[in-house]
Amino acid sequence: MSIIQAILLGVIYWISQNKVWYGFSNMRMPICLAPIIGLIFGDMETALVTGATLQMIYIGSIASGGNHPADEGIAACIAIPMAIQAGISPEVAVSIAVPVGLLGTFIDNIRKTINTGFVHLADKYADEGNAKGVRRAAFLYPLLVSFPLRFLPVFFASIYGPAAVQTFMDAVPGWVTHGLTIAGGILPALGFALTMITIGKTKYIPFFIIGFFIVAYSGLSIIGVSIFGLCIAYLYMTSNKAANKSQAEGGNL
Amino acid sequence: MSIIQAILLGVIYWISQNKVWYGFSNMRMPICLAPIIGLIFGDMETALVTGATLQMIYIGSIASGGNHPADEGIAACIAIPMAIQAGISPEVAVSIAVPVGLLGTFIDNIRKTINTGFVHLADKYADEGNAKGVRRAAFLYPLLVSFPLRFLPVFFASIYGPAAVQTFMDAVPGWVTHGLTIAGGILPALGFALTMITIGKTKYIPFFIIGFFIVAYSGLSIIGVSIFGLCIAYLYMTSNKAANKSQAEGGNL
Amino acid sequence: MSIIQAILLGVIYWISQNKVWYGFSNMRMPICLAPIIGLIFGDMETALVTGATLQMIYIGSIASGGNHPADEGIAACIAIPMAIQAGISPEVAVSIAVPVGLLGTFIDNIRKTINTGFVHLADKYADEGNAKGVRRAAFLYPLLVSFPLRFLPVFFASIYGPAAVQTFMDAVPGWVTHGLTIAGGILPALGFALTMITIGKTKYIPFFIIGFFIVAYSGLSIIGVSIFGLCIAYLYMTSNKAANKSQAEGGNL
Amino acid sequence: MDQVTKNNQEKITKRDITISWIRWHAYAEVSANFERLQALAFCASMTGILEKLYKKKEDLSRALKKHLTMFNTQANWGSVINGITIALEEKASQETENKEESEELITGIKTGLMGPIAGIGDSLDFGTIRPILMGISIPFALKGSVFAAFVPLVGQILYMAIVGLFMIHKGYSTGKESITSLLSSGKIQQIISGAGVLGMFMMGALSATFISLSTPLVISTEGANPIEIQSMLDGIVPNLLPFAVVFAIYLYLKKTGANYLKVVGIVLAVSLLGAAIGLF
Amino acid sequence: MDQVTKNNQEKITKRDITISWIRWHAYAEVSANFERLQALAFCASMTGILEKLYKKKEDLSRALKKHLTMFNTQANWGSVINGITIALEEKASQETENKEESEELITGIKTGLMGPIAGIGDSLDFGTIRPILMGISIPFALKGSVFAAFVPLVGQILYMAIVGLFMIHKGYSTGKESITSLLSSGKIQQIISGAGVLGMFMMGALSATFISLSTPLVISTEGANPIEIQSMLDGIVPNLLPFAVVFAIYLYLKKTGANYLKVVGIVLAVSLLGAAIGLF
Amino acid sequence: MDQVTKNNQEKITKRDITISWIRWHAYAEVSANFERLQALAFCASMTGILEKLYKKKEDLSRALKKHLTMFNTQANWGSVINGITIALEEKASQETENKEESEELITGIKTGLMGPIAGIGDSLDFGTIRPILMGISIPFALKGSVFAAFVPLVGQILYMAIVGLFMIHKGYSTGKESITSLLSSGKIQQIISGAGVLGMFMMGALSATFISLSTPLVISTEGANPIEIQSMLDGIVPNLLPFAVVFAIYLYLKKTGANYLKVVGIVLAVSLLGAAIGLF
Ligand SMILES: OC[C@H]1O[C@H](O)[C@@H](O)[C@@H](O)[C@@H]1O
Ligand SMILES: OC[C@H]1O[C@H](O)[C@@H](O)[C@@H](O)[C@@H]1O
Ligand SMILES: OC[C@H]1O[C@H](O)[C@@H](O)[C@@H](O)[C@@H]1O
Repeated sequence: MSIIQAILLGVIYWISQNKVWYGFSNMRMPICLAPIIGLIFGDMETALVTGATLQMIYIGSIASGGNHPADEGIAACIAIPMAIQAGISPEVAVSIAVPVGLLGTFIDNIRKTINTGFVHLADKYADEGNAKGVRRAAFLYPLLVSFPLRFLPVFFASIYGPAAVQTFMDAVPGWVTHGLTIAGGILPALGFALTMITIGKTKYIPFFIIGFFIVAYSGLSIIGVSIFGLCIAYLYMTSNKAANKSQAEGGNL
Repeated sequence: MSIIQAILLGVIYWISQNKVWYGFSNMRMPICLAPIIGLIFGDMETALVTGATLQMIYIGSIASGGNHPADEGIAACIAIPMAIQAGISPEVAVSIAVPVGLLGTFIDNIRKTINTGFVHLADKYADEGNAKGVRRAAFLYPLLVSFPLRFLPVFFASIYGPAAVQTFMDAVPGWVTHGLTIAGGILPALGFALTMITIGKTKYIPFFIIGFFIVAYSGLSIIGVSIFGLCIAYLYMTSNKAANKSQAEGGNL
Repeated sequence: MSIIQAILLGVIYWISQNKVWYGFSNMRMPICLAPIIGLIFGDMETALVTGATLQMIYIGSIASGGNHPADEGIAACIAIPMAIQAGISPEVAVSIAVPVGLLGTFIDNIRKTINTGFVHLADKYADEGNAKGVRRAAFLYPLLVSFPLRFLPVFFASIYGPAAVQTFMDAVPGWVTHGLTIAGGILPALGFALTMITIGKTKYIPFFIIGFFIVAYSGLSIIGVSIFGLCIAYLYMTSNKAANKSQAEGGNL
Repeated sequence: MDQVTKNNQEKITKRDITISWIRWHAYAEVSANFERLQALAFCASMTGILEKLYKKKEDLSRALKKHLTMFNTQANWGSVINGITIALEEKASQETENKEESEELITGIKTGLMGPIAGIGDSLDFGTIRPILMGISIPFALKGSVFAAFVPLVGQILYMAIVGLFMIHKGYSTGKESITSLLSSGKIQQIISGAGVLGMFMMGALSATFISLSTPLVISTEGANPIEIQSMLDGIVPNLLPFAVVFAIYLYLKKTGANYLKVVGIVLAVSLLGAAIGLF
Repeated sequence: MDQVTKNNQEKITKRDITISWIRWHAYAEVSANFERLQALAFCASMTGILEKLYKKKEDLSRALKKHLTMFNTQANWGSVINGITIALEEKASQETENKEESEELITGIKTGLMGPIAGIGDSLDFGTIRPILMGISIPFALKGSVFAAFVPLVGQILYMAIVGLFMIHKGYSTGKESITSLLSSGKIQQIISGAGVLGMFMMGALSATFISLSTPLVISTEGANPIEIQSMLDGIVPNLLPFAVVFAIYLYLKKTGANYLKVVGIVLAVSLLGAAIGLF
Repeated sequence: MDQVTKNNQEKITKRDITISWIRWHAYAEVSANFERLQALAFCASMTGILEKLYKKKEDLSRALKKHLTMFNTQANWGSVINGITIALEEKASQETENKEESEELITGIKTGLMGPIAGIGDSLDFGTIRPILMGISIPFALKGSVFAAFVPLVGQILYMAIVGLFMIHKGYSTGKESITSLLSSGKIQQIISGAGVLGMFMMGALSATFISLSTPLVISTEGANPIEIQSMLDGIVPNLLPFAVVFAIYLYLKKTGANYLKVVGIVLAVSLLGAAIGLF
């Protein structure tokens, strides 16, 4: 793999995983990175097959509350070039890359820890009434700081090739990757819990429970269950309107 | 087939499809026409088997808002005599008659268009305070006008026999019968939509959606779903009573 | 079987079925009686196997409103010793004992009829302000009176052995045992109906119907359905709070 | 003079109400039309009553015209509306003031009840009882039992006579005795709302059961597996097309003000066109 | 003189409450009877408390009689009712006026809570926990584990001691500290209503789970396929017979005023008869 | 002097709002952090607006600080919050009294909406639309269609631009025209409550769908059949572990005040430990 290809790959990963633009939220997905990587390495077919295969694993990946169960982006940036260059079959490439994706969540956690510093910086700028400073703290600095975090792992993995990745992954004990898989299954809970906290009303928790167990018992899809959710919320709203109103009227006396 | 039989058949169809008495709503159903036609043609067994076979197709037929997805009556008046007289097997007779039933809905639409005239006539009678006139416009005239509409097709089909029906149906292109089947599947929607309109309250639409998707997802029967519907409606009513009452009390101040 | 064993068995049955302590409610269950009877008769293994086999029949036994669909205790006190002593296989012992369990409900009904007398006695004591008397009427007398009722059948069944039980059961016509099985299936209804009566509010009956048919249609377990029940009750409570409150406020003016 | 009017007026008897029901059951479907559906039938079924109540031509004329506005319900259970209306008319005819108000009230209750009762009645009589009855009688009829073949018809005639007569008399007595208290307590409003919720709910259930529409469309790009549009739609939400259809018609009717015939035409045209080009 | 009464009165201690609970748990089922179910047990469990609170014979007598009215609940969770009642009695005994009012209040709360708690407690302890516990221990017992066979009994004794003691003390402290505020805010009413809804709902769920009744009847006309009544009923609505039975009994009890023994008799008679003639 | 301030102030244009949206969409995830999540992004996206509205340094500083409090939502649908906030800030900046009150109002609406919209937006965009889109494009991509592979990305960019721009402008116009009437009628409160109910419900649905945890534990006593803990748990209630996990985290966050990073650490530690000892 040429250095230029490795650099391009690192940059692509940096852009996609940082969601430089909210509409890019899908860019880190293997199926979206696949055609780009296919272009860089000149083998579209292998890229697409590997990307699509990898994508299936992440099709239900959801990152509420800024919380990634796994880093699909790094998995894609490892697996696809590997399949193209080392002639490894897509399935094997995927099986190597998925654990890397689990490790990848650490990068995001480091990033969000560092970013905490920029909030405090912004506090200072705000104190000074320095709007430009606030903007720099919100965009430029985080992007720059995250560059080495995002760029280097992919860059080096590309340079040293599948063998290095394989050696690295072999060094990781089995229980660690298994543990990370478990963590990947649990982490979405953190995002959902955070959203529950921000919704704020304890008295709505029965709705959470209803939503949860309707799905748990019936296996309804999210879209299916959301139809009923919409109706329930609407009815709750309108029935409470009546109550609220009369309360208001009653209270105003 | 004797002319008398053909006349009897036409009259029977005219009575049944005009619901001269609301309690006759089932009379147009093949299973109800079967024993009558069996009597006329003197072959009860074939009549019953053909009628019951045909009935299965229309067992879920519903005509809300005065809207027929198909004309089961004409289908029965074609298929049953055909099976008896031409010795065609019930299944074949049914397969010829069902498309005729689809065409039959046109007759009803013509009737309801013509009837519009009688409403305007009734407007005039009402102006004059002529109650008897109103009654005539409501019963006598529509029945008379519908006579040729209902009588003639069945009468002629009977006279000219299965071959004529077959020739007629062969002349109808396949996409037309297929299209009419589609229309037969859609038309009940018109009746339901009309009833929704007459119920009138937009804010009840969530209940429509809930009812729809409970059935769509669970496959519950109408009676099953109506148990839940009853309970929901009752609870809505009583909970709103409280709210209404307090609103009233609040408002009365 | 020694007389001492028979006496012990009779006493055990008396204690367990009288629920001398509410926490003993499970004691009458075959699986709980099994180790005790195993000790008395010195064959723990057979006792446990027979008890567990018999238990499976009563796993869903529920006695609301003081109403037993069957007497598991007497069934256990007949079947387990029979299996141990007569060398009858557990399955056969169970098949003999279950009808006895059905007959056993009569004992409980006699007991509760007799107990009615003690309530009237307590009325008298209460009139006199005699608290001790009330306590005696509530505990001592019912326990004593029930002793022969509970003790004797089991004692004699033990003394005269499997053959006697078999003879007795053979004398009971088939339609009687079948009828008692039917009654055992119906009797829980009485307990549930009584609880509905004590809940008292006719306007909650839709909730009964909802609970019933959710289970009837979905086959949800009691714990599963109770999750939804809890949420529904909570929402009903809180939504009615609003309404009640405003009603109160409205009404207080 | 008021006295005179009153004395002139005849009393409504049980027989009058039964006759009104007979007329209603005879006329209900016979004069069905695209413009005002059962309006003519309803009005005509009230004629006997109105002739008794309004002795002056102009009063009778006014009353008749009032009942010629759009009406549609399920005629069996709907008999209760006739009963209530008779009671209200009787009361209104005795009033000398607030005429307008009670006319509005009558129309309000009629239109408030007709929709919900249509929804409930159709579900019960045609969505539930009829299929059950036929499900039972078909196997017997197939075996040649004439008796079984007569059950659905004779059963319905009897059933509807019992229900209908009960409902119209019940409606009348309820209306007569307690309409004032019903109205002041808001109970009528509550009944209309409860029935409306149930009716709407049942319309949803009937729609999901009885409307059928699906597409045979398949997308096949070269090389790729062909994708069936219908199974894709089913993957999103079952019965999506029927749902879309009923809502489309509902919104159209709502917007254009119940241009019923036109919808029939459009449905036919779209169905035929769709069938011709292979869309359905 | 009021002063005297008050000074005479002893304080209710934690120990008194615990003793009351012990009595309640011992008596609850022992004196069960067809007339007033657990009334005697409830009254007897209150005796210690009432003796302390009412030093005059006539007061004590009046209090005892008050608690001999029909009572039935699930005794484990129902302990909370004992706790609340103790607190209310303590307060009532200190009052010199409005005696009647507070007596009514006590009876009101008792009868308001007993039903809902019976429903909830039965579902939880006997409908859920017991089958789960047994489901776990049966396979072990079949393999001969004595330990497993003891789990359901020992587990229940401990569980009910913990729950029961907690509930009675909790009931007392809630009653003592906040009953006044609870009552004025309508919260008690709200709790009773919420518990009632849940209890009713659970009764439905238990009924569908634990009542069993079906018919082997078959209609066979000559020639025709035999029709199984049960599968016809299932086609209409599942569990129709159990539903009918529980409602029939409910309505009967409601009408005749809980003539419990008679219902037992009728059920037996009908079952035996039904079995004899092949109806069930 | 008030006059001066007012005159000094520039008008908010459509362009300003669009720029604010561009910033919001660019910053939203870039500065995500464990302490205040999207607070910095929200504040920075408001800078252009605030600079226009607050000409005095101290006012600007105060406004900036106000928007640096904890914020998190789903950025796409969340654009509506930016729109509303802009409108409210515009109005607040013109006020000379009740400053505190309107600041509280702004924060109240922001925090009231952010949660519900996060729940709804995540469900819709990431729980529904994304899997559907990918489910469609994967089979084509497997067959080598470059076009299909680009659909999810390009589709999302366009979709989010349309939705986001619409929402921010809609939020602004709604806020500007009717915020006063909205507030006085309690409608905003009602919208927040309805959205909250839906959001909470969807969080439940997402939790049941996307959290996965099970245990391979097996209890095997000698002689007895081995008992799988997981199937025992499933027998009690499906998805019990995921349910427990999300509630444990929720309660922990609630108690410790959103110590987010710590939870990440605990989850990792517990997962690794559990994996090492064979618990999961
Ligand atoms: O959960 C709301 C929101 O939280 C974070 O900001 C991110 O994870 C977003 O992707 C998500 O939509
Ligand atoms: O939908 C209500 C009603 O509408 C029309 O009047 C007819 O189709 C009836 O059969 C139907 O019951
Ligand atoms: O139903 C409530 C209650 O009723 C009776 O008192 C007994 O059957 C108890 O076991 C039961 O819990």
